[in-house]
Amino acid sequence: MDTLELLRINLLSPAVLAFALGITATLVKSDLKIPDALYTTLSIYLLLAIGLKGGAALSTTPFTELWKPALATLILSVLTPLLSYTALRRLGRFDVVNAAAIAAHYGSVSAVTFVAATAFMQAAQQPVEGFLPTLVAILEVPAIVIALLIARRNLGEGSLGEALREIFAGKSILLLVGGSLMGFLAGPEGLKQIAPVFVDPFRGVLVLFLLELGMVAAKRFRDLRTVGVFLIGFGIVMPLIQGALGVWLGSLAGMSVGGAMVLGTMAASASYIAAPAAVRIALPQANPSYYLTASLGVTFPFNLTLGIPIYFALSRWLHGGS
Amino acid sequence: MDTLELLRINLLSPAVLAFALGITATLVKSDLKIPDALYTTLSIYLLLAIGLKGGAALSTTPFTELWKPALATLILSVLTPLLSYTALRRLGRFDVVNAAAIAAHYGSVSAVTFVAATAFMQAAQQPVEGFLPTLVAILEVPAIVIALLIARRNLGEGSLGEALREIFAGKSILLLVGGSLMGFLAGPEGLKQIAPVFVDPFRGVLVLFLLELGMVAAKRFRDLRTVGVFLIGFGIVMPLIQGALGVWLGSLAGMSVGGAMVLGTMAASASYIAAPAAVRIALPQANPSYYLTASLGVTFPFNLTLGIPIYFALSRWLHGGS
Amino acid sequence: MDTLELLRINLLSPAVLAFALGITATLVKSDLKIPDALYTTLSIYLLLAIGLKGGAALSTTPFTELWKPALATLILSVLTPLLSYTALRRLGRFDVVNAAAIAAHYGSVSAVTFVAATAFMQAAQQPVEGFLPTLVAILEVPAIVIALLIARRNLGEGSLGEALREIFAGKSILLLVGGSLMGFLAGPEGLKQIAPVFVDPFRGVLVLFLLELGMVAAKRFRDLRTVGVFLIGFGIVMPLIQGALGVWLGSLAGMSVGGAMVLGTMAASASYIAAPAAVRIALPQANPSYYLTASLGVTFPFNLTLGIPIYFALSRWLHGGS
Amino acid sequence: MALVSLKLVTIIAEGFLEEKLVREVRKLGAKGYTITPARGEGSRGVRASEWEGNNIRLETIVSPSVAEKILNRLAEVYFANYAVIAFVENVEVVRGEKYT
Amino acid sequence: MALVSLKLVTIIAEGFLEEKLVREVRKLGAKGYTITPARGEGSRGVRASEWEGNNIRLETIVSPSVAEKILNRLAEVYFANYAVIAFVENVEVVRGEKYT
Amino acid sequence: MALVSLKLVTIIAEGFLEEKLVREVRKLGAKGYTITPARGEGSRGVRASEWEGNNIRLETIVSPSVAEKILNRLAEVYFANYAVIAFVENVEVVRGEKYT
Ligand SMILES: Nc1ncnc2c1ncn2[C@@H]1O[C@H](COP(=O)(O)O)[C@@H](O)[C@H]1O
Ligand SMILES: Nc1ncnc2c1ncn2[C@@H]1O[C@H](COP(=O)(O)O)[C@@H](O)[C@H]1O
Ligand SMILES: Nc1ncnc2c1ncn2[C@@H]1O[C@H](COP(=O)(O)O)[C@@H](O)[C@H]1O
Ligand code: NA
Ligand code: NA
Ligand code: NA
Repeated sequence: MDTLELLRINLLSPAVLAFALGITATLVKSDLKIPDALYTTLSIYLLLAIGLKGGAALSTTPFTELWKPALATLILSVLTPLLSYTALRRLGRFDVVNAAAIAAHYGSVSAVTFVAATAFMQAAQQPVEGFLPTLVAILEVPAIVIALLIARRNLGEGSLGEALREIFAGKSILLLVGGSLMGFLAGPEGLKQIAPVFVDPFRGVLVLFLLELGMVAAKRFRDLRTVGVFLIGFGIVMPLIQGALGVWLGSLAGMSVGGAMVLGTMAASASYIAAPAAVRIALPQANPSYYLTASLGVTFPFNLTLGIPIYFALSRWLHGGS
Repeated sequence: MDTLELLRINLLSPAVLAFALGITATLVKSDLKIPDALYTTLSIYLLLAIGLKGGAALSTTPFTELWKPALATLILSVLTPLLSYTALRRLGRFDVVNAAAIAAHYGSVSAVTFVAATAFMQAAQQPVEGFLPTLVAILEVPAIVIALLIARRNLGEGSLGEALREIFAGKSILLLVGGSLMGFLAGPEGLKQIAPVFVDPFRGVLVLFLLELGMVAAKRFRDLRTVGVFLIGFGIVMPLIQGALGVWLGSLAGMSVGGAMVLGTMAASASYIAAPAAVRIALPQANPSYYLTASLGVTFPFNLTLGIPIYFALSRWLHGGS
Repeated sequence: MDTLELLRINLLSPAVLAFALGITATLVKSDLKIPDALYTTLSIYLLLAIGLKGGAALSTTPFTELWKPALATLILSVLTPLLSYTALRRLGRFDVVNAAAIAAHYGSVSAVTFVAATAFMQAAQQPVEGFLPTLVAILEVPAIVIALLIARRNLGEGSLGEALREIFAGKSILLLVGGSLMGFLAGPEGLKQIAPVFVDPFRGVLVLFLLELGMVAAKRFRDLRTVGVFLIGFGIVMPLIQGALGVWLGSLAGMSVGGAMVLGTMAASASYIAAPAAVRIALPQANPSYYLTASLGVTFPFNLTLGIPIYFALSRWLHGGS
Repeated sequence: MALVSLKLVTIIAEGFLEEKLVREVRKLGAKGYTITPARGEGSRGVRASEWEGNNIRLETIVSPSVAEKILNRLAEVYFANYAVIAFVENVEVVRGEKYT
Repeated sequence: MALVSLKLVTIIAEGFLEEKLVREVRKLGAKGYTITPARGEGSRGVRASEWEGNNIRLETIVSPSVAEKILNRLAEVYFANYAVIAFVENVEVVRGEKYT
Repeated sequence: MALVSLKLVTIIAEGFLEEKLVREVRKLGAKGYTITPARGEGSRGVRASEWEGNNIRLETIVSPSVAEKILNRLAEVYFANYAVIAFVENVEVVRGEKYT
């Protein structure tokens, strides 16, 4: 399968098509509305399911297999927010607060992009490490903390304590970490009992989620003009850089073609659940138009459509594949 | 299986029983309430799932097999609203606006009746053409447009443009057509990935939907006295005429026993999602009591319980069966 | 498997872990919120699914097998509210209204506890009678009626009529009894059609439900101080007594190890859907802090974690097992 | 535009009272009502309503005399045993006859 | 704290009018609006809105002249064919300039 | 029926402020509050709240002095960085002592 074929497979996957349908719905001003309760339910479901699967896999993974990928992930979680922050300050001339706010998003992970990447790997029949969901939890938190620390160092005070509490008690981390613990304790045996809800329908649920995300992303498109050309470019180039970094570190850590690809996608993705919540508390002065438009209106669609096959091609190339 | 046996199978199907339970809940004034968000979610699900399945089937159907049934459907979509309009004006003495409003509903299709018909075919182990859901989309739109055109021709002006935009961008058509496109592009391979959500639970979800529809239909019963005897009779006789027409045209077009039966049911059914929305925009003067009570309070229960086995018996008879 | 091992299996089941996660979420003041619509949907689903399964099983159960367990259940439904009422009045010194209100809850059944017990039996690979869900419906109603009758006899008047209507038309009984009828009429054949919704995902859905119940129970913890030590003790001791009674009567009625255990758990559990609704109508003067805190904050967590393995051990012992 | 002065009565109550309250205000002369979902806290502690859905916020535009009757009825029957509050405001409407 | 007196216009209408009404009030000079979901009954019987979601309750704080324009517009275009009511109250706000 | 005049303070704010605002009004003397879900637009553009649920509409019936304190506190701490508006109305209630 060459890269073009991969691109075709990805663009014609139900998930990406649902995203396109969501965008269309907003552009033609359809009265289609995903109920808030459904959106919240889907978020809870996805985060819990990711956690459960990761935890169950973890319970059968020897530590010797895990520590290198975990370390690579930790390194990514430190490097990527610093990289973003520097680029935004130096090249983009953003002020401290907004640069830190955006960096928190790009350092962290988008759970849906992660899921889309693993669904793509399944469709391309490429096996991946079972413990990958655990890495999501490792990558999500530190990046946000680091970005907030930067802002705080530069600004003087700020309620960092509350922000940290908010991040850890925030539903996103709570479900991810809680789900992982549940999966770890219940083990593969326990997971099997609830597989008809938390495993089998996973990719189908993703379709509903992306329908909604398409609608939301399309609303962001209107703000593209406001945020300026630099941020749009940033939203495309930075994922490529961080994605390459992720794939490379993953490969160094001995991960498989598929695993390194997913780690790269995680690094490339920008959070839009945990990070906005934390930033809103710790840096209320930051302008949400910047960080939401960049992460949702630019980076998310880019990763979903082009990024995912690119990171895969890269991983195959780094692993000496075709 | 004779007609009585078919009737029994249909009346004791989980879907029809759920409808009866919903009616009961309203009659005994239960505090049971289906949350709005659930109702909306179920609608989105059903429309999208119908589209996806139809589209995936379409992608493997040669055009030579498709064009005759599609033409039969188009003919139905022109004939049935004219038939209804004429009957309502001549025999029912309705004014132009209300006659056109009701005709729009009876020309169009009820997605749930369609689903109930296919579920019944599954239970009766009667195979049907895979592309049937595509015909729903073909049948749904033109009938509404024609009915609105009639009203407009008779009334002078009216915001037909906006009404048309509303119909096409309306969630009902958007999900049906969008889902069909998604299914067509993703193909059977793509559908298989999301089958645990969009294929396997289909009939179970129908049960929840019919529980709610039973409650809504029972509320309509109170208005039966207001709408008059003519409209009640119309709500039973017109489906029989349109259903027979549908079965006959389907058989002429070379469709199977099951396929002609489902096409007949579609023709016999009256819309209550797309049509009310369009009529409310284009003909706000029309009285919703008439069109909602007839389609939901009379025709829907009739088709669900008696109509479906009747159309099947008719189709078997036309195909020379027992 | 000894009792400790059973305890371990139960505490590490996905359901109990989800309950713990819900408690944690409330204790760390997470912003996690289960949408009301989801909670209502899950309730409707669980009650309907319990009914459907029970009804389908009933349709193939000879009456000779059923009547003894049904009689045992009826006896329980009379004994347990009287027992609770007497203990609350004599030992707890509660007034008539509050004693009757609490007794209504402890006489009735908690559907979720019932489901957790059957899930545990599945995990412990212990077969149970298929008609058990039918017994839930038998046990739920009379206890509430009896408790309300006691209050009424002692108080003089009171709108008992309305309360009775409320109980029978209340969504809880309506779905349970309606679902049973549906299952009975549709039979195992009909149930199979909707199994991907109403059978397979059952245990997975329970996880979502318990996540929410954990959050609610934890909120009740705050009121533990208000309700006093007696009620807390009552919330632990009374389930043990009623549970033992249930297991014993079930065994006498010839039920299997698993069946007697589940009947015991039903007897031990305290309602928090049907009973609160009925009590709020018939005894509005009763203080909800008492009955909700006891049933949700004490008895439910106790049964879920310790009670279930205890009743199982008891049942095995009574059946002469290890 | 001739505006008419009327009373807007707002009742906040536990959800399971919905049907009862609607019947009451209708019987006392209200020609219509609007309900929005709500949640809240007051002087009462836990309520059963947590289990039967949350609070509701019922609004009805009525004549001053009907407003008084509604408040009286609430005070008589509901304030003691249920979680209910009510307040009255002056509002101006078009088509005053629609409400009386 | 300097409080400024303004008008609060509340419109209750069938849900499918949401986009239209928002456009109208914006065009007539409202600087913002708030919508809450609602349900209700009035003098009209069944409405299509049962099928397109329920009612909405739209509030907007505006100057007295804008309030009058909104009521006029509603009376002209909407009252006849749609299930809509509207009422006006006096409210006091901080930062009066935000609304005019 | 003896009616008492009090102030109804309505705050419309992005949803994630809910806990904070409830704590504030309680601390400043409110004896209860009611929240309804809401959505809306004002002078601010995008808000994080789109991702954390929508707006809320918080109502509390208080004495005039508490109403003033609440508005002051909002002006001091919230108006600058958050999407929040507030307004005050006169309402009449039964059982005036419940609110003060
Ligand atoms: N001071 C207040 N301001 C606004 N709403 C209140 C107030 N007090 C009570 N409520 C509402 O009325 C409901 C019942 O109040 P209570 O009977 O005091 O528990 C509460 O759940 C709140 O929604
Ligand atoms: N007197 C009233 N008080 C409060 N709300 C009303 C009143 N009359 C009508 N409404 C609301 O306005 C909507 C439309 O009213 P109508 O056009 O009379 O059917 C109803 O669905 C109610 O939500
Ligand atoms: N003039 C207004 N009338 C009613 N609600 C408003 C108005 N302006 C703002 N709002 C509400 O207050 C929220 C915050 O306003 P803002 O800070 O201006 O974005 C908006 O989302 C609206 O829900
Ligand atoms: Na990232
Ligand atoms: Na039709
Ligand atoms: Na019990």
